[in-house]
Amino acid sequence: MFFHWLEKNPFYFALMVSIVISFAGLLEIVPNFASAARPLSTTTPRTVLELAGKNVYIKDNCIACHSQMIRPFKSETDRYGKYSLSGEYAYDRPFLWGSKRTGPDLHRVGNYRTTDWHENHMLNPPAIVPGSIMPAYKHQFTNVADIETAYAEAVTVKNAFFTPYGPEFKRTRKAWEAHRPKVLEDAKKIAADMKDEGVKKMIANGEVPEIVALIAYLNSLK
Amino acid sequence: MQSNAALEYDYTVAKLFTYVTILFGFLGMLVGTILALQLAFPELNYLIGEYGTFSRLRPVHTNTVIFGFTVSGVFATWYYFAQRVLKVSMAESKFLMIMGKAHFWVYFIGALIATITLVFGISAGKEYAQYEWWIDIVIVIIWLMWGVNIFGMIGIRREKVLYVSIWYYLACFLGIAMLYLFNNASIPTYFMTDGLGSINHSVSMYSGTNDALVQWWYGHNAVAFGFTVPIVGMIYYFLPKESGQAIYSYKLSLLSFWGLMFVYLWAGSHHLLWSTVPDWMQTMGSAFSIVLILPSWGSAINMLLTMKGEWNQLAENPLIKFMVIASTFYMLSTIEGPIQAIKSVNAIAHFTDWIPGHVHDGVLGWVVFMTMAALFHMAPRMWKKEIYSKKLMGIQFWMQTTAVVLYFTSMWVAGITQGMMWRAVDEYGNLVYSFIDTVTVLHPYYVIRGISGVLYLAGFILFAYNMYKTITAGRKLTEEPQFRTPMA
Amino acid sequence: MNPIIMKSLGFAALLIIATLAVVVQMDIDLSDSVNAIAVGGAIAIATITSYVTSLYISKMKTESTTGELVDENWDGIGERTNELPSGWAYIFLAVFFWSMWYGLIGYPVNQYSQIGEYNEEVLAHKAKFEKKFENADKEVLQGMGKSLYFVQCAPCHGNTGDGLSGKAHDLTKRMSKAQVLDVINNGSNHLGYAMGMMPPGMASGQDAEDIAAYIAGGLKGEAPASYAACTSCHGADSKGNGGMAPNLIGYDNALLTHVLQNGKKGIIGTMPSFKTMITPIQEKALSEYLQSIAQ
Amino acid sequence: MTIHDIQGYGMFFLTILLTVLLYWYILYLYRSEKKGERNFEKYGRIALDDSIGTPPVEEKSASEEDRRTKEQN
Repeated sequence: MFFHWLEKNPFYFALMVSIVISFAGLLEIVPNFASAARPLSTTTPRTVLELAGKNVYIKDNCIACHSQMIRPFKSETDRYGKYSLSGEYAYDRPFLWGSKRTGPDLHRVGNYRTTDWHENHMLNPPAIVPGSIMPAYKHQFTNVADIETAYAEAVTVKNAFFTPYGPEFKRTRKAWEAHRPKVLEDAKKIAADMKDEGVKKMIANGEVPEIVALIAYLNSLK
Repeated sequence: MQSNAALEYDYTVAKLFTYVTILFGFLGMLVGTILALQLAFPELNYLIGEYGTFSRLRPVHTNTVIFGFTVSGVFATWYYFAQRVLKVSMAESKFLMIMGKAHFWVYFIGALIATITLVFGISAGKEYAQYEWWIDIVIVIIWLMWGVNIFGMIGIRREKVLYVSIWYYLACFLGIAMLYLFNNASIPTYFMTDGLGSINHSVSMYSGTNDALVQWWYGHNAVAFGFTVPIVGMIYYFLPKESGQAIYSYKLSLLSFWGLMFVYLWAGSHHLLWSTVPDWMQTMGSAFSIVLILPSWGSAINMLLTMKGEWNQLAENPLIKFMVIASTFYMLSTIEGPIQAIKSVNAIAHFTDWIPGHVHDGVLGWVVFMTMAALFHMAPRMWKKEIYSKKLMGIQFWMQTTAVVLYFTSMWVAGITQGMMWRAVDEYGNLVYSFIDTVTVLHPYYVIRGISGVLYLAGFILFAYNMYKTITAGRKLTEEPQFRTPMA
Repeated sequence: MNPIIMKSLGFAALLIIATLAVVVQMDIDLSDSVNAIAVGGAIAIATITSYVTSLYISKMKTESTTGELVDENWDGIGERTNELPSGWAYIFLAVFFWSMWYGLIGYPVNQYSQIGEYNEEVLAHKAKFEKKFENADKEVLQGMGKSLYFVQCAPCHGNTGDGLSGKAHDLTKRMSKAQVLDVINNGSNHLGYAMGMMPPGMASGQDAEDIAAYIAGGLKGEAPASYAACTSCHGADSKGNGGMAPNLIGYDNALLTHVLQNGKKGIIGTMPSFKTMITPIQEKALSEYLQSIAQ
Repeated sequence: MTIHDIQGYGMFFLTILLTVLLYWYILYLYRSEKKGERNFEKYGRIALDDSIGTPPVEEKSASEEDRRTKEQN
């Protein structure tokens, strides 16, 4: 009998278990792959500075408390703006939807918060939002953001997944050196709206503090 | 065939894994308790600079509990009971013995390094899959080493029929292997360029909605194949063995197994309800989550019925108490999950503290209770010593049970409150509460959870102490106890 | 019923009462079907789990081991044949039908759309509220504005509107001296007024100081001579020349609308545009409320 | 026919197939026990009689011989 034989032959038993458990995944995930990866016509890939900010977001694990997924309920669209669309995430690797809102959703935070607000808030959240339980992230004002890795990421997704970055994104160090001033330029624009002297000094030295990259990223969430 | 006379089961590897189970259990719960207290008292975020914030510590907590405590508990019990139900000793194969020891050391050192990377914020950014690409490779190697042992042991077994616990452990092995590989597929950026940037960094193979689907297909089933399947396997061995009662219905256990295998994987998309994944997929995830009650409760009822008419044992043996209450929490957790997966309930429950509450009555009440009971059961047989103190075990039982009840009740109320406050509309049709209102209102519940964390951690320290004293100062046993674990 | 089941149901009841107590205290609307179903789900979890687990646990106490012994004796130990527990079989049926209902009728897989449902929700909301407040009077608008303010504005401007000691614009006053000076020196970005952008350097030195002090003081007393430069655009009464330029004394509807629509950038920092977040009626309400808190 | 249609049909039939298999399995469990071919409940003893000295519930090597003799017949 089929089942009897299955139970006594560990190899075929393992094979059967694998078939049964991969079944749902195959049917649910695979066919939708191509259509879900399509960006909206307005979606653009992030700049290198924003990517660096995304990596700060991951490093300090903002996802532990903040979601980036506005569900289609009136209560959420009133609070956070238009509900999220699949295409808006097409360039997000990894996705950062989060699963817990200890703090508010951030998917469109760029629409209703600005650089100076973030600067004040990251230095001391309860001073801006009384009762806030968010910790301060002072170290982001002194840590240097890794923009080189962010550039490497842009080149990688361009070559591996055809993310539309321009022709100047090449895998060589020379290309990176050529692109670097552009990143610093973006950083300078963000820092111009900030008050922290240390941040301005670092930018002048050709370094991008984590907070500048992070704010660039948060401002790009729209 | 060899003669059985001189042969004995060899618990060397099981012992090693028992030590690290206790170590990682303590660390994971310590960090967890700190996290709980940080939410109630935010000043605690600044104990060790940037490395001590809630956000940085949270993956340390989750990964230490999942990949540290639970997985080493699974390994420890595997190296113990697999020999016994396959009726073959590790000592019979030099190869398996060496592989077993190597498995332990690679695992232990790998786990330590992995934890350190998380503290430094080296993270791939996906929940429960934060480890960067090179740690993933080490994890795959560790997993394969375990696989070698599983199939090696099965290959040289004397018992023809694979006991149902072996089924569950096999499924754990296969399931995690498949899910982990697919979900962690990523490209290291360093090698895609001329050595630009950090060697640690990688980008996910999937993007956006696809990444979310793969991630929660993984995340949900990491719960399935890490927190459910092997623990069910555990209780199917340890409860009958400890009580001397054969499983109430062996057939039901086989049925539940295939049911679990078939249904569990569908349910992953219930983590993505109301998101941008297609509607039909959400509905499927939701519907299958409800069907999932069946195999889960099948196992749990089977366990409770195994103890039918055995009230004496329940009253007198704290180990039986641990296992019965673990089954109870398993039942709670496996009906709570499906109900939270109903779309309307999920609209309230998702993103709130009701979800961590649900997770913790599963993990604290089911996984940790069952693992501790298993280790208590194993200790006298591995070290040939009596359990040091029955009284301590009793105290620990009540402390931890109280802690779990406090945890899930406080998070239950907190979650429902917050979920409803987010939706609340005033007489003008506008939102009533600003976000911060919905945070400050939770303070008392966060304090209760902090207390429950301290209580649970204290109970775990009692457990560790009891184990330590058993190993070092327990009364010597002359022969292996047949069923009930002897304790002083 | 036996004491174990009683105790356990008692616990479930306690949990449910605690939940309901909080819900009532928060003034939650249980006629919202989502809220009602969630509470129903919570009650179901608590009662079903308590009842079923205590039922089985009490079986350990009250029943003896039953089941027929299997004919053959296996290795000296008798075996019992136990059938599948009937309760489990009933759930089997119930859950099966539930999931069929869920996938075919509740949320039919081939036609249900959450965005469609959202659109309906928005329409229903509009029908219920927007019509009702279309021609609301001042008092109602103020009330509405107040509740809106706490959700949308307070995160930056503070609960009292004081701007959190200089971190955002202080809404209880019109402008501080520093703010006025900044505008005079740097001009003002485009708020969308018909008058257009205000150029930098309309006044300088002591003149600018005087103007700033005068405006920050609420335009009380005699205006400095240099203030004439301002009235040409902002009107003789400084109230914005009939909506052509910003009002310098107080917050009127035009000013609020322009700021909410276009955002604002000044010495303190940047305020983003809220045009996607706020409806016209809400704008009116906010303006009424702000006028009530500004002195 | 779009990929979604294929997916829909595929899911429908595969789900039915697996459900049928699961029920067939239940049937098999009961039928083979009723006919006396196998006694599943005795496998529950594996956990209880697990000392290395006690004989296995079903000896592995014996069963292989069993099968070989069956094949010869």
